[in-house]
Amino acid sequence: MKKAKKIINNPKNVVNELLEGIVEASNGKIRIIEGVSALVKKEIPDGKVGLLIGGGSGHEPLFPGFIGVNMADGAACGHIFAAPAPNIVFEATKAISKGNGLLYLYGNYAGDNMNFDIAVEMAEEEGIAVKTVRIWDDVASAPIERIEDRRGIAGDLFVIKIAGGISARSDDLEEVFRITARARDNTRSMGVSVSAGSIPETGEPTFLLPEDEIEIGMGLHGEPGVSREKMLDADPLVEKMMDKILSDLPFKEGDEICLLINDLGATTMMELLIVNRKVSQILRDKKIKIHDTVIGSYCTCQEMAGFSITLMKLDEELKKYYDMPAESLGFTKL
Amino acid sequence: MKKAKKIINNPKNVVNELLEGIVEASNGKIRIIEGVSALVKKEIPDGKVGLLIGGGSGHEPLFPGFIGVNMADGAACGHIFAAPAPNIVFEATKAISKGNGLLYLYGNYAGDNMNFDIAVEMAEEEGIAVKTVRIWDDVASAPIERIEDRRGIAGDLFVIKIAGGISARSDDLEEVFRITARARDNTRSMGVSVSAGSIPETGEPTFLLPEDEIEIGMGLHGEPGVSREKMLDADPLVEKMMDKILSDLPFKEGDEICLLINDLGATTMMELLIVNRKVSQILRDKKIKIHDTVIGSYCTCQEMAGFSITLMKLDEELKKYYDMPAESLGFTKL
Amino acid sequence: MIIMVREFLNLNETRNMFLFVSKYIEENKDFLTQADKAIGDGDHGVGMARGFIAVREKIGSKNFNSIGEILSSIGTILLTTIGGAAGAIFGTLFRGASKNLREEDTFSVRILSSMLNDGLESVKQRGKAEPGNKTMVDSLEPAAIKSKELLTLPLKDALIAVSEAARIGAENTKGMIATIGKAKTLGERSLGHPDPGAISVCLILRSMMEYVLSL
Amino acid sequence: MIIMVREFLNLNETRNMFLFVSKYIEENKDFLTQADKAIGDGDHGVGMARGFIAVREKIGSKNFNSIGEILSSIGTILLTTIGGAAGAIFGTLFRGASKNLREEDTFSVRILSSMLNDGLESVKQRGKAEPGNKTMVDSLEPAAIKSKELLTLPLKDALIAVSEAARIGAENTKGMIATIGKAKTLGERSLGHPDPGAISVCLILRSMMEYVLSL
Ligand SMILES: Nc1ncnc2c1ncn2[C@@H]1O[C@H](COP(=O)(O)OP(=O)(O)O)[C@@H](O)[C@H]1O
Ligand SMILES: Nc1ncnc2c1ncn2[C@@H]1O[C@H](COP(=O)(O)OP(=O)(O)O)[C@@H](O)[C@H]1O
Ligand SMILES: [Mg+2]
Ligand SMILES: [Mg+2]
Ligand SMILES: [Mg+2]
Ligand SMILES: [Mg+2]
Repeated sequence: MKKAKKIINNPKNVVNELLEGIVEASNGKIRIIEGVSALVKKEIPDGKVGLLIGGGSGHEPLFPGFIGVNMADGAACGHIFAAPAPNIVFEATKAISKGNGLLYLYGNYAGDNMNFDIAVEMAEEEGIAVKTVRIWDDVASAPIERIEDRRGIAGDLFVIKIAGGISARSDDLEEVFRITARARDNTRSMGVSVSAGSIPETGEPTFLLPEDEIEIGMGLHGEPGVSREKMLDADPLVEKMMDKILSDLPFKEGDEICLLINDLGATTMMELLIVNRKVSQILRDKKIKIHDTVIGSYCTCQEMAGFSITLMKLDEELKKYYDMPAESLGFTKL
Repeated sequence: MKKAKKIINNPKNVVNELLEGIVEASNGKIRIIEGVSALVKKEIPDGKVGLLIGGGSGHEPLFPGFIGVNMADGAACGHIFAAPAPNIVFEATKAISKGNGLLYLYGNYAGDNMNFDIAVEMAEEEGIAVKTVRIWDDVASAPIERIEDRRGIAGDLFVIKIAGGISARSDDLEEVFRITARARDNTRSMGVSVSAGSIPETGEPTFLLPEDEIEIGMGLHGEPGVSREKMLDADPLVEKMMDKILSDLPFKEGDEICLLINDLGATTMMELLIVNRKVSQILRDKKIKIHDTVIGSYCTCQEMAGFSITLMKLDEELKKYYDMPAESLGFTKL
Repeated sequence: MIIMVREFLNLNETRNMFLFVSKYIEENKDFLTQADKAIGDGDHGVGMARGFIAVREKIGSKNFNSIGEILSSIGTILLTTIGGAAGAIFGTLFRGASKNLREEDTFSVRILSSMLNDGLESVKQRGKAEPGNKTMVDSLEPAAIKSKELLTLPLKDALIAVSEAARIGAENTKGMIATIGKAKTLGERSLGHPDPGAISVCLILRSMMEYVLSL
Repeated sequence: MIIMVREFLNLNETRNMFLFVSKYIEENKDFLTQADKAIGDGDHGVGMARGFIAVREKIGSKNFNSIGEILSSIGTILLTTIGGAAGAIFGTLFRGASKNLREEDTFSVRILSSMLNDGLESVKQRGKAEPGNKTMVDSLEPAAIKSKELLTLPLKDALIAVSEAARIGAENTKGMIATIGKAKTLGERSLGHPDPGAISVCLILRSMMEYVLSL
């Protein structure tokens, strides 16, 4: 088994070192919380509803790269592909809390759910109010009847963008929760992969895929997708994915959406653009209006090759918060 | 030899399809020039000094992804890793020309130099004034005495950013040329690679590197770097690269710079951040001030794994143009 | 050689038993990771080893006042160092196990049974998994149930029986389709592979048994 | 069998000769790409094949009025379809070669020599390469020089000698350190490998020779 060659120091230190790398890039705006792998903004206005995101590491720029202007206030980060332990979440919670409660926003995985829930219990013992939105945008991971069993993938970016916007504007935790939950409810994604990533501590590919096969319905980790098929050309592959995504919400003629074509790690921008060409053609044919298109590496799975397509349906309110400027290491908008 | 699995349609159509993907993502702001692989902005004010960038394809988002607000007006794109033919450059030139001449800005390679030069001759025959700045930021590619033999790598981003700024502000081609050339003269980069990319038409890795070796001084194509060494940890590797970059300009105590950590294709953001941590520590030790840090995939070589470090030294004028907001598919700044 | 029949362990021996468990998990890191690669994200061994190495480092030479204190210390260390589903689940297992053992200063079959059953209850509360979901509960529950029948056996015999129950439980997960955790998206593709967390439960009980046998 | 000694080709034969060259380059696509992989970016064969396939498609059944027109058409097609260094260089080669041949309607040794020498001059002007830089000039220049000595030979013999001179020139690039083009950053690592563009020059001349021999 070919081991991945990575530009790192001790594999055990990757998370701390990457967080330090973000702090260095932040021009003094972000700090690390001593002793735990969490980053928070240095200046958070009193009374602001705190927006805490987080999850396993290895998906950068997701999550810690989305701290910034009109984005998240902090991120609790676990080891590679492992949800953050509750104490990490709790320390970040205390650092962000400005008297008006916090929204926890993260991907819907057993590990994240349990660890964040333990942190909620700890926060409540300290008198800090917490509401939670779990992101479950991956249409491939469970049928719509069991939407709460779906996992969170690249739709994270759009939901965080909306949550960052509303939490900068409203000091009402209920409202922040409500609008963020609606962004989540309006977001659908699906991913595919053509080759695996690896975790630094083992260096081994997290799965093996024959040379002529593609994994359909891939998530953000090494866990396999929902099916394997013979490798397809970009256009028929996109058609297949779009069928599943569009019929799920469903997205309909006249809808207005934001579109994300997300690289899962090692897929080239060239490929993403070829994918976007077809996605956009399909949307035009269906008379679905694209309000904004985002293309690049936002939610990754180490050096996994593959991509995902995300659509978020807008309404007037969501559009208002989406259109707010934002600035962070991983996502910036004029 | 393991062939790369890419999400494309016919390998011969990748360039046209990726350009269409950019047009689709531009929300009506960018068009393709019928019959040639060039993109231009739809609305360019009369009298604007045109900024035309370009080069081989396969480096996305470089070049066509840097067309936008306070960025380039158009991009002439060649086949994968091949400079654009002169007629492509010429057609883009005519589309952009608004009466005040054009600046051609591209990486310093034999192929680009010759093809753009032929286009200059064609433009001049049509009465369009053209000035050229060739970017040669790669310190590894030739000694400083032969700086004009150096190739252009990820420093392209910063030079394009400055040129986009000044060309939006000044209608004097000479001034646009002068300031862009200064940005170029103040920019230094160096890259390394741990595994090769491939061009879609062959699917084969453009070079073979033993499992335990790293190519030092890597450019943006398959052409090898300047030396091969045993694989290093991130920190000593960064020290080595920074030694070479810092001593070249040289960058000195009190200087203020912009910093780019660029992924060459398949390197994870995790690794880039670990690299940034060390780069920033070294700069702090040398008392060189970081004005802004950019980290991500900007100038790539298909799915090559590796990264480059770029420093651009600022002065008051360069800083003014760097700090202008900018928006494009590949680079956005508040 | 006459094998001494131990009815209980004192506090230091109990601590040492868990230090032995820690080494055992650490040695099986790759094995657990491979199991997680088959149906999960390939990090279970990495996480479990990280947690149990931290246990060894932090309680290696510490003195405790009760069995409950040992278990809750281990639980907190696992909870704060493993992360992921395993951190919450195995942390909760040990913390839950400690619940009724704050006054106990010897480890016996009765304690073993209390620990397994209270731990099981906490795990189910936290993770909402039931037997058949293909999780560590499928290994833990049969062990916990079995332990209630063994209260009159010598400690080593009880541990042999309990760890055999856990092993069979883990073995049975091969025939289950995962409906909880990272394996659940696989559907039928998870068939034929055992659940990594269930294997960890086996390893913990098996190494406890080996420790007691070695006394 | 008696081999006819051809002193010249008419316009259609000249066009067909270059169609034969095109097929020859196309067939050697992988070979040229491998050569470029060794010291360049691995696309030389892809580009040359793209250009010469376009030549075949565009002039396959076209009638021309002069040798110069054939050459300049080919040059423009190469210039606009290959891209990269090769597009500029081989496009310039054919366009330059056409310069003094606008009035000629037969292809002879004199024309061959005019074409090679004018083409060489244009290439040098465009690319500033001199012999020894490890480029196609190292193959083209010896061929061009040689051609001047052969004006009295039959066309086939002249093409044999000229393509041999180009072959030796290309062979000699193995011993050179590249100082121009994508290979120049390699320094000494470029030693031992021939220049891909120089090989292309050989292939063009060799296939011209084969075509004439086949008549
Ligand atoms: N809700 C749950 N209840 C009980 N055990 C669970 C639950 N979710 C996951 N597990 C256990 O956790 C194991 C996976 O642990 P690990 O791989 O370390 O975490 P992650 O799934 O976060 O990568 C599974 O094999 C399963 O036994
Ligand atoms: N300045 C130059 N003068 C003459 N030939 C050149 C020059 N630069 C490059 N070449 C030729 O071009 C060849 C490379 O062509 P190709 O690989 O197609 O283009 P690129 O270098 O742009 O990838 C080299 O082998 C060399 O013979
Ligand atoms: Mg995990
Ligand atoms: Mg090339
Ligand atoms: Mg796991
Ligand atoms: Mg080449």
